[in-house]
This record gives sequence, structure tokens and C-alpha cells, in this order.
Amino acid sequence: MAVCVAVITKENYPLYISNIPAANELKFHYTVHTSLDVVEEKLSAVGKTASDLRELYLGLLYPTEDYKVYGYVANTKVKFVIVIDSSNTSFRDNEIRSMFRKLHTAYTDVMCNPFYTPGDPIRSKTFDNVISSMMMQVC
Amino acid sequence: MTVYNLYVFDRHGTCLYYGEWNRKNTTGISLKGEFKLMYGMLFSLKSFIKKLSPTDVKEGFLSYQTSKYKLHYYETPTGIKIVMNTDIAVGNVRDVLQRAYSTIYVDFVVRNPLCSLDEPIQSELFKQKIDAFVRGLPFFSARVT
Amino acid sequence: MEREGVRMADEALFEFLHMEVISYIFKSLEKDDSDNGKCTAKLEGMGFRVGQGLVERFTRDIPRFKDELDIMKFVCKDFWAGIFKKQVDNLRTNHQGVYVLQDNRFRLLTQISAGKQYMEHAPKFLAFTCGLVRGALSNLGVNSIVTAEVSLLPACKFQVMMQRA
Amino acid sequence: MLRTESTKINLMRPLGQPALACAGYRWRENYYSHQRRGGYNIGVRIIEDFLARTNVGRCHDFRETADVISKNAFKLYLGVTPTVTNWSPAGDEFSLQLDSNPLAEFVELPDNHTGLSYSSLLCGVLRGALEMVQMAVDVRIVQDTLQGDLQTELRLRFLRRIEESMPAGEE
Repeated sequence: MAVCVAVITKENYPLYISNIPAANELKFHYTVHTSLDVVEEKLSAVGKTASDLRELYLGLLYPTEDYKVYGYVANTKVKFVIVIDSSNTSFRDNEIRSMFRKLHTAYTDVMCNPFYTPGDPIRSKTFDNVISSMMMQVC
Repeated sequence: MTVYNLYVFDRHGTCLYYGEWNRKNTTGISLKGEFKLMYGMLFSLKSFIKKLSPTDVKEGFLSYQTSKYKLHYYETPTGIKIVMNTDIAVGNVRDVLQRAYSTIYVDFVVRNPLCSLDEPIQSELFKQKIDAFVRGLPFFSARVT
Repeated sequence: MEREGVRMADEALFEFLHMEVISYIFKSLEKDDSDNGKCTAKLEGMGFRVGQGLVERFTRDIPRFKDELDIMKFVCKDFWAGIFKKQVDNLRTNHQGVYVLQDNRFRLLTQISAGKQYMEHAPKFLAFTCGLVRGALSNLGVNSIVTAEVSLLPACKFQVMMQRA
Repeated sequence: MLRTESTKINLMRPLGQPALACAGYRWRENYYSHQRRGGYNIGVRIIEDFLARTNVGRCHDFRETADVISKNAFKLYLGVTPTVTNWSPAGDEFSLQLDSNPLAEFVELPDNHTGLSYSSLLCGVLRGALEMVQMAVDVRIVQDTLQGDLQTELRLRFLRRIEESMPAGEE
């Protein structure tokens, strides 16, 4: 499924980033980082145009040669980015949507852990498990 | 029909609340002394009744009646005791006392963090509610003959 | 019906816990004879963290907010109802970043008094909620200062002053 | 306007947090005793709320008590029904097993708090509530999902019946 999943704060620093293969870390960080500009752009259009961007799911941010980058921004401005391998063409929009829902729910649970300090990098086994379920089934 | 007075005791015998409506007599002793005697009497009555009963009692005693008045008694498993004296025409008021406990005592004493549970109740809101409750009872009548 | 029951239940639990937390904090700090300010600040801080978490959950299924007023309306309706089982009765603003939320029967005060009695105790029952609102707004990206004011229980006014960066 | 769908979970949230903050990140033992004492105070009041709302009468024996705790009290306040099990031969001790513990629903203990008995609040609540209905009971947590156990298990041991004392000043 996903090759990279990232959670970014409203101040644009990462709370969580996971990617496979791990060796490509730098590349993914770059990809995610670049996508944030597109996110900002899309968000700044909210309220200015009559488009339906009041939805939390932002859709495809941009495609590269190898990947498709999707975005989702919660009401609390926390950003979620999911990167899919371009070769994986069978993906439907609905599936991406439900992945984001899952991700958002998992993040909400993290926020509700009294031992978690908002803004800290996410270190949670439960969250890790959710993410890895989204990253598996690649091959 | 009418209501004379009402007592609420805690499990240790402290009188948490006392209110009177159409009570015309006095015992001639201080209220404090009266509370003590009342509780003592209830305590003895209750334990003796338990001893007399052929089977294990669940409800305990509910009321006693003289030719002039009737004393109604309700006790929760936590030992809160509500006592109401009425004239003798009043029937079984167990559900009334139970309602006084669940909708007034619990709501305005137990759920009021400023009320400690083992001291006489200071809350004006509680006093207003219980007064309105008693005055609203079908057998309450201020016009006593 | 079932769900209704469950909802009621948790409400009572929240109430009793809130009660106990307040009494715990005030008791534990009384010994150090420190001022009440410290206790209220602690309660406020707790509310802040809870507000942050709750708002994440409460806003998960609703469309993106248009503006600040939209956010405040959400706080008065969904957020308030989710926690206190009723909406704020009145929301006013000066359109310069000050909002006043009026609750005529504030849940955490309704059992305490209907009038002036216990007025001096009211602040400690409002501190957590002030924090709750500030925490929720902060997580929604709005920094604010939240204070509460009571002139007759159980009515209560929360004033939210936006802090512009 | 009410979002009933998620309210149950919503309100569990404010529970966990202050409970913890209540401990103020003190030492573990301290947390434990504070939670127990805090729980006790809650228990003392919540039992009245419970009786008022359920109209449950006095229990005849400890088995009935166990049943009421599980089927009525836990169900009412936490929305779960723990299994009553592992009775001692004398019938004075039993366990409440919870597959899921609503109090700890979102909790993950950090590495420096691994041994923390997060739910000890529950022990205090049960002890306080039962004491008000004249039962002195010892309650402890013997299994805890937060500690990696498969379920959470509370062990309740009946100590003695608290007899109603004669009012002061009476012979």
C-alpha cells in the first residue's frame, strides 16, 4: 500500500514519518517536505473560493515519476501525508480516503493518551501498528 | 392530610436536615436533643424489629402509627434515613421518601462538591428543593383543621 | 435507550472525578499555604490538555472551519454539548477578537447553588473549563486567554480574548 | 446537535487525564495511594448516585454484590460488564475480569512509568462504595492490560461487615 506516511504539525515539523524501504529516508523526507507547499497552497484557498475544500481530505497533492503524494489536513491543522508507489495503479480515491481516516483516528487516540505531550514526536506501539498495517501488502 | 416534619439522618446518627411544616406541638426539648432521641428510638426500633422478624428482613420497618400521627421511615443501603411525620390519613409514602432521596438528597447534596456528607446540610438550594418537594405533595396541605 | 444510559453514566463519572480533582488539588496545596491562584492554574492546565485532546476527536468528522467565528460557534454548540450536555445560551463578540459565552445553567454549578450562596467557591469550579476552552482553541490554531465570571449561580460567562500573533 | 455516536469515548478522555495529572507525576507509590484515596472519595459519593438511579436494594450476600457490581455498576458507569470469576472456596473472594478497560482506553505507559498501576483509581472507588454499604473489602489489581496482560483483573476480598454503631450517648 503506502510507501511513506507522515504526520506533520501545524508549525510544519514532523511528528512521525515512516517509509519503506528505510534506505530511501532522505528522499521521502524531501518528498513530504515539498508536498507541504502544495498543502499550504490548497489551504489558503479555503474561504476564498467557493470550492468544496472544506473537506479534510485534500486529494492528490502532486504526482512524481515514481510516486503519488496525497494530503489530508485535520481541523486542528495537523497534516497527514501518504505517498503511494506510482506503479500501483489499482488504487482508488476511496481507499486513500479511508487510509487517511484510519490515520486520523489513530492520531486522535495518541492525542488522548495522557502520557503523550502534544507536539512531541509520536512514540506509540499502537500507532506503529496502524501505520505498518497501511504500509504492508506492498509486494 | 398534612405533613408535620421531616428528618434526614446519616449513618452515624447526625441529623443532616430537619424541616417542619404544619407541626403545632413541641417536645419541650432542644431540637438537638430531639434529634438524638429520635435517632435512638429509630435505632432501637429497627434492631428489635429485626430480631422479632421470623425471616430476614429486607425492607425493615416502614412506619408506625399512633392515634394522632404517623411516622414514615425510609432507609437506603448506605444508611441514609429519611423520616417523615404526617397525620394518620396519609397512606404508604415509601416511594415519596425514596424520591426525596434520589432526586433531592443525591442531586443537591451528594452531587454538590461543597456539601460534606457527614455534616448538617448548609446548601440553600437543597433546602429550597426539599421544601418545594414537600409542599408539592398531594397530601400536603397548609390549611390544617 | 441503551446509548442514552451510557451517556448519562459517563457524565456522572466526569462530574465526580472533576469534583475529586478539585478537592485533591486544593487540599494538597493548602498545606503549603500557597495562594489559590496556584491551584486554579493547575486546574486550568489540566483542562487545557484535556481540551486539546477532546477537540481533536470532536472535529474529526466535521467540515473545515471557515473562520474564527465558525470555530467559536463550534465551541458553543458541539463542543459544549459534548461535554456539558447543553449548548452555550448566548455568544457575543465585539468583532475585535473578544467573545463572551454565556451559559445560564452551567453544568458544573447547577447542583451547587441557585443564587449567591457559595459564590466565593465558584472560581475553582470554572478553572478546568477555562482551560478546556483555551486548550481546544489552541489546538485549532487560535491562541487565547479565557476567563470566567459569575454574578449569580448557576449562570456563568466565559470571556475569550484572542491573542493575535 | 449532540454527537451521541462518539460521546462515550469523548467523555472517557477527561477522565483519564485529570486522574493522571492528579498524581502530578509523583513517584509511583505515591500515585498509587493518591489514586486510591481519590477513588475512595469518589466511591463514597458515587454509591449514592448508583442507588438513586438503579434502585438496587441491599445485597444478601457477597455473590449478589459481585453480580451487582458487574452487571449494574460497571455497566452503568463504564459501559462494560466484567466477568465475575475465580471465586475462592470460602466465597469471600472473587475477580472481576475486564477484556477492555475504558479507563485506560487510550493510555500507553511511557518507558519511565512502566510499572504504574494506572487504574488503581478503580480500587479506591470500589472500596469506598462498598464501605458505605457496610462491607469492608480489599481491592487490588492482579492483571493489567497496560502491563502487557491480556486482560485487566481486579481482585475483591471481603474483610468484614461493618456493623452500624449505636448512636453516641446511648447505652
